[in-house]
Amino acid sequence: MSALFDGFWALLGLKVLVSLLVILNVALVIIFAELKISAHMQSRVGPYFAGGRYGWAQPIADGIKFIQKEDLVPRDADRPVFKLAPMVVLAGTVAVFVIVPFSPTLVVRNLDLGVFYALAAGSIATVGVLMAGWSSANKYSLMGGLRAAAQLIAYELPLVLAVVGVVIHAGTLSMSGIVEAQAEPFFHLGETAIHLPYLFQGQVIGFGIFFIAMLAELSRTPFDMPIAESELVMGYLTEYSGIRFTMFFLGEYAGMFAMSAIASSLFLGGYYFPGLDSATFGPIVLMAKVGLLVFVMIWFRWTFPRFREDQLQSFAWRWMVPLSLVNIAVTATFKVVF
Amino acid sequence: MTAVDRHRLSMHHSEVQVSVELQTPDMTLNLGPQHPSTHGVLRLIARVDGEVIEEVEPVIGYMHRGYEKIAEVRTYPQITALVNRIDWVSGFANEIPFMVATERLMGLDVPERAQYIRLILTEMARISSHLVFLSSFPLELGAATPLMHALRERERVLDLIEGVTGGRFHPNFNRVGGVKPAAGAGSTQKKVIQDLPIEFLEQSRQAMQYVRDVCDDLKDLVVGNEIFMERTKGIGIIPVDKALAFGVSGPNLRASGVPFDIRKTDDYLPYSNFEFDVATGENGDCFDRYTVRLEEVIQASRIIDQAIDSIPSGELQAKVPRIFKVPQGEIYVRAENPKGEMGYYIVSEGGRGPYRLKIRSASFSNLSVLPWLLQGQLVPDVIAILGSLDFVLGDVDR
Amino acid sequence: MTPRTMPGSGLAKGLWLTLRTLFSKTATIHYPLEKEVPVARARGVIALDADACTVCMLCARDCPDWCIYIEGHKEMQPPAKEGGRPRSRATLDRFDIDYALCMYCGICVEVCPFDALFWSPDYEYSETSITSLLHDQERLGAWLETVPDPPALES
Amino acid sequence: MTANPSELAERVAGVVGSDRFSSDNGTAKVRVDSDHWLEAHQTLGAEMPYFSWLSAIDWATEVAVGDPPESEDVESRYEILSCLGNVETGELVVLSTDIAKDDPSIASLTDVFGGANWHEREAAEMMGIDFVGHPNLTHLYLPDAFEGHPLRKTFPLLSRDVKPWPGTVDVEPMPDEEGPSTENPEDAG
Repeated sequence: MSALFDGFWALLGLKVLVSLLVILNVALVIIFAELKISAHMQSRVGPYFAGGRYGWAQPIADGIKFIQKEDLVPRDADRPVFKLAPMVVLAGTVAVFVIVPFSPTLVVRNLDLGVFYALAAGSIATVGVLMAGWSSANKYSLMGGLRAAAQLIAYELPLVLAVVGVVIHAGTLSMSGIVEAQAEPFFHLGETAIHLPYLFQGQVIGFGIFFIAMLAELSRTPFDMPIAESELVMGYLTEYSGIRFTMFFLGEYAGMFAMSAIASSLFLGGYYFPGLDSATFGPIVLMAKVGLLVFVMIWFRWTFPRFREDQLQSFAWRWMVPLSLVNIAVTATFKVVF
Repeated sequence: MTAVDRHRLSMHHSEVQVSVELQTPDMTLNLGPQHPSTHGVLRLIARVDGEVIEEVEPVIGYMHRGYEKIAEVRTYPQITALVNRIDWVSGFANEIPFMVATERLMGLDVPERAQYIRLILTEMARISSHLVFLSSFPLELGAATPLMHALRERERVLDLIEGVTGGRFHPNFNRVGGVKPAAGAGSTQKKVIQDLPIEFLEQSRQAMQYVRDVCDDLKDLVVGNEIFMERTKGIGIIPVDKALAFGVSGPNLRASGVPFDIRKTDDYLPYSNFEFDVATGENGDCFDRYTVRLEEVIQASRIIDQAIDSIPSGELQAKVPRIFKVPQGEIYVRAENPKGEMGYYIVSEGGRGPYRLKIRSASFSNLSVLPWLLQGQLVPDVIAILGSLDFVLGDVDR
Repeated sequence: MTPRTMPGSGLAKGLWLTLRTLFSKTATIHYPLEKEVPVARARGVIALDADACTVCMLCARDCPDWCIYIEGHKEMQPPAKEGGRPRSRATLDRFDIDYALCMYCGICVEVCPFDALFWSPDYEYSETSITSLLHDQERLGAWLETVPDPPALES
Repeated sequence: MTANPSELAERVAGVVGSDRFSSDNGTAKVRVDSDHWLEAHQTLGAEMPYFSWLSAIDWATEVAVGDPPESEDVESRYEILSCLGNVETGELVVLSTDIAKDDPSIASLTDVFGGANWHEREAAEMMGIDFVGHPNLTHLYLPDAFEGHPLRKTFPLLSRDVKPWPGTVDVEPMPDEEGPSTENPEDAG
């Protein structure tokens, strides 16, 4: 036994278990936040009874309900693909967390190519969505899956290009490196060192593009066309039920967490906050920043209607891509000049 | 020219070649009868090329209740209870043309106070119906919040309607000759003349203010929203000549720029006593259909405010026997309902019930333009167009 | 046409509105805990005053849905005055309203010439079985105490 | 305000070339020959482009449901009605024609008014009228397999047959006074 615990595999197992628990619990919290915030934005109260007070146990109760439901697979579905799809989505989302630095030391794996890895792993989920849409043997699912694929292609590019500005600034592709670079004082105002995250170091446009592209990647309103319940019933999720639906559901919210964590690290200084010890308060600082971004995403969702698929495409190619290229050019120029 | 040809013509040359090379067999997409956006049980059989609609065939009748047949075995008072179930979102307004038609056949003079009460409640029904549209249309486009904001204020209006009539959706408050009379001939105090309850006028005034406030909110939340404009401007344009030939009426027609309002042209209720504007659009697209209804809510609240100020006192009922027969004759009376022109063609052969009752409902004609309108549109636009026509399946199928 | 505004200002207005609503009071009424009092005229359920009923069948006959079931028989009663003729009186055996069919139009209440039927605003009588929606004479009579007094009127 | 209905009826009758018009109860109604049905609409369409509705009446002396007509000399026929209007003046006129019961067919208006499509389909399935030239005269409301034409007066209303009218279960009349009627007013009229 002890040999096992000392081993590499045991440590890995422990890391995976803890990360999974943390990620899924945070996803539940985000689900609950969405329920409550959306309700109050509509003068409702939302969940109220589950768990005794404020309905805090609602996501858990929902989860238990979903698990009890029958796991239906359509007769004409491509069974292996259909069954695999939710796992791909969840796995792809969870995989992103490998490189998210919660504090200078609390990181699963500080990869040198962290940013590259994160963007690559983040798009695995979309493959899962396409799998779900294709395998369901349902026209609505198929259209939802195709929309998701088109959306991925359109928005992966500005997403990557927006990050390039930050990478140029930091001079590294490592996530921890980028956060550390933001912890360096930007300039000195007399005696005091002024720390600024990249958002305020001229990456406003970069952050804007990244955030919008992130919404599109996550299929959040105003870019939720792959689900678009008023058009495509439930899009690629139409045929899913029970535990597999839950996995998609958790995956969506874990994805929000993951992308927000990346955005926080890249643009908002990650675990670093001036005056707070990163080693101790790092995770809290990061979670606060993630919370802020998640709130904005929820806020957008419950305020805006959705775009049309072709409008989204033209928005991506006509505005986002050129803008992000301009952003790179400007950033690079400044980097060279100063 | 088929829809595909039209679509192709509108494309650039290089695009044409691509689409020819990628010619794929068309897919039949079944929207409904169980679909989140069909407002009940409308079914659209659409032949789609990708997301472009080539041809669409609406299938209705899932809610056909055969009111025209049932009306032949019902008495006039019983039909009153039926007709407010045709367009259940504005139940009260449905009763008016039927009542007016019956009264004209019988040659009755309705007391002025009853007419004012009818008018106030009709406009309240209009507000509640339009608020449902104003809130559910953004929902079709993916915005859920306007729904709750508008329904919150609609609840006040429904409470007022319920306070007077006893029913939120199905008031059944009009009687031939006026509004609900003293029930029965008994002497018990529990059944009294159903005049307006106390404080109704004051509460209405307050509710109208809330309604105008929520209209301002909707202007911020929906009309001014760039994404909403992007989704609705230039989408689903109904030109005037098509609208007329298909019998499109009400706000849908006015959105196309025709200032046709039966409240102004006919005299079924004393609308000529009040000042109000007929809201019209310019382009006849989904955006105009939204803003026209938004403006109509504000105008309706204006009418109600004026009616509250000037409501006369007096009788609520003309003298009508409990069991009555309607003289022989034929009549068509139409009214400006929230959805459009609602009319009843009554053929009376002197019985207690009509010999034939033709119900001209607005949604039926408004919806009949769909096969023409949806050709060449995208699937997401289909949803937007469907929503913007503001139909109720009960009003389509009757 | 609306005047040209700054791009994004429409989005910002909407965001501001939802944010404002987020921190304002909710409109929800917590139903089982607190109950909205229905208006006095609300057509919730029909109450029967069986003593006033003369089995005249007017309600059952005018009902558009034929959802009222009445049975009665004639009883001979002792004469009111000494030496008078014995009177016959109709007695109610059965008075059922099938709320699964009822469309709450209120015609029966209106046509009743002896004030035996009343509207009560009570609404909490949903059932898990459709047959339980058939309210018999006793159950209809029990609703009588929920009938409100006539409210004041605007004149 | 709407024009005087009698003047309107007279004017429209002049336009469509008919001398039978009425304006009872304020409803302007012009009768045309069934041969001129399409032509009348084409002519009037220029002046009254708003197509409100189209329907039919089954005039019959013997009816399966409801009350028979009071006047006994009713000629057995189908009457087709259509309602046209002008949205600028608010004028409204009902055109009507008769077709024989043994050959219930008439020209379709779908070429003149697109909106006639659904109205004619409705009249066709409900009354069994054949609209010649209609592109798609299939059932609109009813299932495809439905037989019969429900709005014909000969078509019984099943719900009234399967359940007895509650008024027939009645108390005996009071002695010395007339008890409540046991007669169904819907049968008797």
